[in-house]
Amino acid sequence: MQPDQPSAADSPFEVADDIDHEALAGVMRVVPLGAAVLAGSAVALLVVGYLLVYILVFLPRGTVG
Amino acid sequence: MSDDTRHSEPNVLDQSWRTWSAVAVVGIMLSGILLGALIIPIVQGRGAGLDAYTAICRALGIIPGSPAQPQPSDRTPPTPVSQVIWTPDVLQILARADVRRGHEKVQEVCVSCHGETGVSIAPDFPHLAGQSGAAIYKQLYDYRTGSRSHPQMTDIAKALDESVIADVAAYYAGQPQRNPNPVTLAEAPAAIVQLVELGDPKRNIPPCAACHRAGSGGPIETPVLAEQRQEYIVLQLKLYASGERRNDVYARMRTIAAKLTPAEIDGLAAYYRAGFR
Amino acid sequence: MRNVERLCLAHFWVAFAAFVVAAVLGTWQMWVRSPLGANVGTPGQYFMSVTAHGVSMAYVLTTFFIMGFGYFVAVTALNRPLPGKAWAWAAFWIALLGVVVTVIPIATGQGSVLFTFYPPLTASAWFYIGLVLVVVGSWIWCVLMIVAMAAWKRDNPGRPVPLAMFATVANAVMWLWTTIGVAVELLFQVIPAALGLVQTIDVGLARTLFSWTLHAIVYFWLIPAYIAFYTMVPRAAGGRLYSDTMGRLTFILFLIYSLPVGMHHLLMDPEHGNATKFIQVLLTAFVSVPTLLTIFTITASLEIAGRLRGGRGLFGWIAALPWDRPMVLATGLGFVMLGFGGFGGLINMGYGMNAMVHNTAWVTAHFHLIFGGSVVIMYFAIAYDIWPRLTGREYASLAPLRLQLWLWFLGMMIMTLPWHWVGLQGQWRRVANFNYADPIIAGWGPWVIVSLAGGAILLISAILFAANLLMLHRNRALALPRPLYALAVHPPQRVPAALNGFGLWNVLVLVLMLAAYGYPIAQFLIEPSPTAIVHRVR
Amino acid sequence: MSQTHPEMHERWILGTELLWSFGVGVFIAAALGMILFTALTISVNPPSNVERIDPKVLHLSGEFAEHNLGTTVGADGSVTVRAIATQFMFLPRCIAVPAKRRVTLRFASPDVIHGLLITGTNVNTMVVPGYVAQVHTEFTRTGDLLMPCHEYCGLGHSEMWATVQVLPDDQFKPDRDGRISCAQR
Repeated sequence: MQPDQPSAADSPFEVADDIDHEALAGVMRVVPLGAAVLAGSAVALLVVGYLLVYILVFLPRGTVG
Repeated sequence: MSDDTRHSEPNVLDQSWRTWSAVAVVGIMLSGILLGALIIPIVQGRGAGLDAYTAICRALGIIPGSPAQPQPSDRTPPTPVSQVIWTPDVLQILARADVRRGHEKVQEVCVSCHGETGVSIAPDFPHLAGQSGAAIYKQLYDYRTGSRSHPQMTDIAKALDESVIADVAAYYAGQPQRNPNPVTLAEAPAAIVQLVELGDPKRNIPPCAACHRAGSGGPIETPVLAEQRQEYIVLQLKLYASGERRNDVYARMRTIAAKLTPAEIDGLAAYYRAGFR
Repeated sequence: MRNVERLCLAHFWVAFAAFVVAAVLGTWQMWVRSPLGANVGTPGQYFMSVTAHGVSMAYVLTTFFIMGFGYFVAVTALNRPLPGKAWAWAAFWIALLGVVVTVIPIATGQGSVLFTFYPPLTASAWFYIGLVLVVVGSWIWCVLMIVAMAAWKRDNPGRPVPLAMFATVANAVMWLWTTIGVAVELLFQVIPAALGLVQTIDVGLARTLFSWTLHAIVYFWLIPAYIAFYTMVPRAAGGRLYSDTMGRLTFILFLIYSLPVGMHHLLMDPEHGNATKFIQVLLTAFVSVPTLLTIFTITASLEIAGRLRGGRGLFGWIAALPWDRPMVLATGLGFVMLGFGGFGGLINMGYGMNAMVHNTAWVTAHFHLIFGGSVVIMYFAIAYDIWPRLTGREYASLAPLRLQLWLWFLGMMIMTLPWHWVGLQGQWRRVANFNYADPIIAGWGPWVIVSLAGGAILLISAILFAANLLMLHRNRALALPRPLYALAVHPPQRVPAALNGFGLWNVLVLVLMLAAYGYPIAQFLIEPSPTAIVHRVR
Repeated sequence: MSQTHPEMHERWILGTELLWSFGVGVFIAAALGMILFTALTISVNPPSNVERIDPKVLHLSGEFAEHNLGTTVGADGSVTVRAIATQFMFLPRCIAVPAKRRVTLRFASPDVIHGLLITGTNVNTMVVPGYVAQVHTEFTRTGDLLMPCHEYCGLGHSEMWATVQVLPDDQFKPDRDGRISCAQR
């Protein structure tokens, strides 16, 4: 590759990937469910953890102001 | 592509982005201000018996105090330990001191005990060669105000007029020290080196070097200890330990000296007498 | 590749050299403060090391990596030569000169004020002048990125800017905004004091100006990792990016909400009242939105890849993912650390709850997990992914790369989880030697040793990382460079101007900064705080 | 959702993202809600007291002069602790406080930035030269606690700590003029 000559491998638009359109459409019928459950439960865990630490660890140490 | 997106011109699509994002951002900011600057202070102020205006001013930091608690009052007369205050103009006086004028006053007053070049003639008179100018300035000032007393020094310091103190301090600060190469000095006992470099966490003693080594960023008035007379250091540490000498601000040295054992006091005095920095 | 390989490699090697040195220092510090290294090293050496560790990791590794990666993205994503390459080299040499000028005072003990410098403690002027040079170099990089995108948009009217470049320019714009704070503090307060022109300093104003920079700078470091999440991970996993629009929105939200929240570092400071502290805590809550959007969007993208590779059922796609590829493995490990680190951050920003953890090992654990963990592991993954392009060589095997990533993950978890526990018990920060005889501190001893073990693993991983990259230079030639950037499920044909540029968002940032920082800074101009005498560290 | 309507498909994707954003909104509301609730009901705040004091003449002033430091109990029963954070020690080095009673702690620094926390409690503040740092709290457990300086203040930073004795009510006996210091154990 000489310099200053764009290579086919670089431009994002021309680089099609080998994903078959039908397979993608099939997958897209289900997709965000798994992600939503996984990410959702992780985030819910964070919030519950935050509230538990706030009530069980922070407040018993005495008010602050 | 279905119809509606192809017909929605970019600027129409764009307009909705502009309005919605501006509304959201400004809305979140206003709710923050409303809650933080108004609702919380007022509700808390009511609990602490403060009117809304006072509570809001306290929350904004315009007047001291917490919006949720009464502010303690205080009526204690000032009885300071040392009158010396390090203000920019005091530091300017020290920086622009006239060494020649200082030298004349030294020859007239100080040379009989502290020597021409700051090497004292007797064991319990301190060497002043290469001492920190700020340290000499503070001690002379403390003698004048009575924060520190000494049979001869109190009268001498009172006799000096204000402007020449900085010059005397600058003259002695300029006198050279031996600065021996630490490698050539005799081996100092490990316990003493430990005290100087690491201090003693168990007895809450900070390292001596944390303040007394040049450039440690410690208090301004910290004296240089290197090549000081051994007997003088021992005497001063004992005076601090007994509380007889009280002109150290916030009892820094009184607290530390009280914790040192006599063996450590002698060891430290010998360590610095040898010329370690 | 337009011959920017040398430019990118130069930046990366400076970044990773500083990284390995800092990793060694970090492990030495863990040893010195543990019961095993009770009487090792003096406070002078320890705080010199802490300063060097902080400056290398937070200013050198990050700035040089971000600049190098920015040039790479500008060339490959925009598919055109880099405008002003001479300026890019000038910026590199200025920044490198800055690093040298900063390291000299640190090494001679005249810079032991730590990387977050605590006026009135004042280091040698050269320490600060060096850092200013590094920032000036990064400013030149920012201008180059903005010019590159503008040039591309001129040549491609109406087409959406590639997401990777859009995010890089968002990072550059945010960096220009946030460096105003530290630049004003250094040029008008700290450097005059260090040069001896003034004897006093307004500490309240200095801390408030530094807080202006202190939070957005961590997002300056973090955005390259998110660029990898959005534009490289879906391709590496063999899937598509779930939503390109959400990607643009995430980087815009980072630009807007990372700037007006810096005062959550000053919640325990006496120079501000509760009103401004609460406003910035509320805004800080919104700075978690882009991260939470990213977690969902990238997990969905990985789900697409996993299902395309035959993953079945609710979570079958997880096992089906190509975990043997470094980029995918790093993302998984990075998300776990992001979870723990994010939880730590959630507690830190708890308004009153900050009193429980401020300046304890809990905070140290938070930023080691998020920056040291998920961001730096993505720096590794990005480096591994683009090194073949830069050097024209191919990896013999991906095993050592995966081993390095796993070691970094394990080391970081082992080091930081105990810190949460002892942090809650009150272990405070930046201690050269603990008094393990004290009953409260004695209980921490074993946990500090566990953290030391984690530190040792991290050191091994850091050295292995440098080795992996070095060995690549001698492998066989690269056949065909793998395509790098991911395609979205629906590649955007046309994007509203608001999602293709930063005019609107700069206006909103100005509004937010005036509302959030206007009063806190104005109060010092109306009534300056009583000045404190400068304490010089020489 | 057959693939003949990809555009509706994209709108559907943005719909899921909107749903997720709604979840994020609930997440933020929960976090801020707890903060707001405790702030409004039991006044839980970070320390808030913007009170300027000149660090250069601190040791001359009445309130923070050396003899006035320590714990004092006012006529109205209010307990106030005054302490100095200076390079490399706190004065007083041991602070006596009552358990389960409101205590106001006031700190000032004559030189550089310090900071302090009391282990196991919510007392935590920076001590910035130029300002009086004030924290109101209640100590819920008795015993000896550690009060280290947790902000880098120089080479002696690691050795800068004090002790706090939280005394039960029957042992918390102020003398005639309302002052009390640590019991020597």
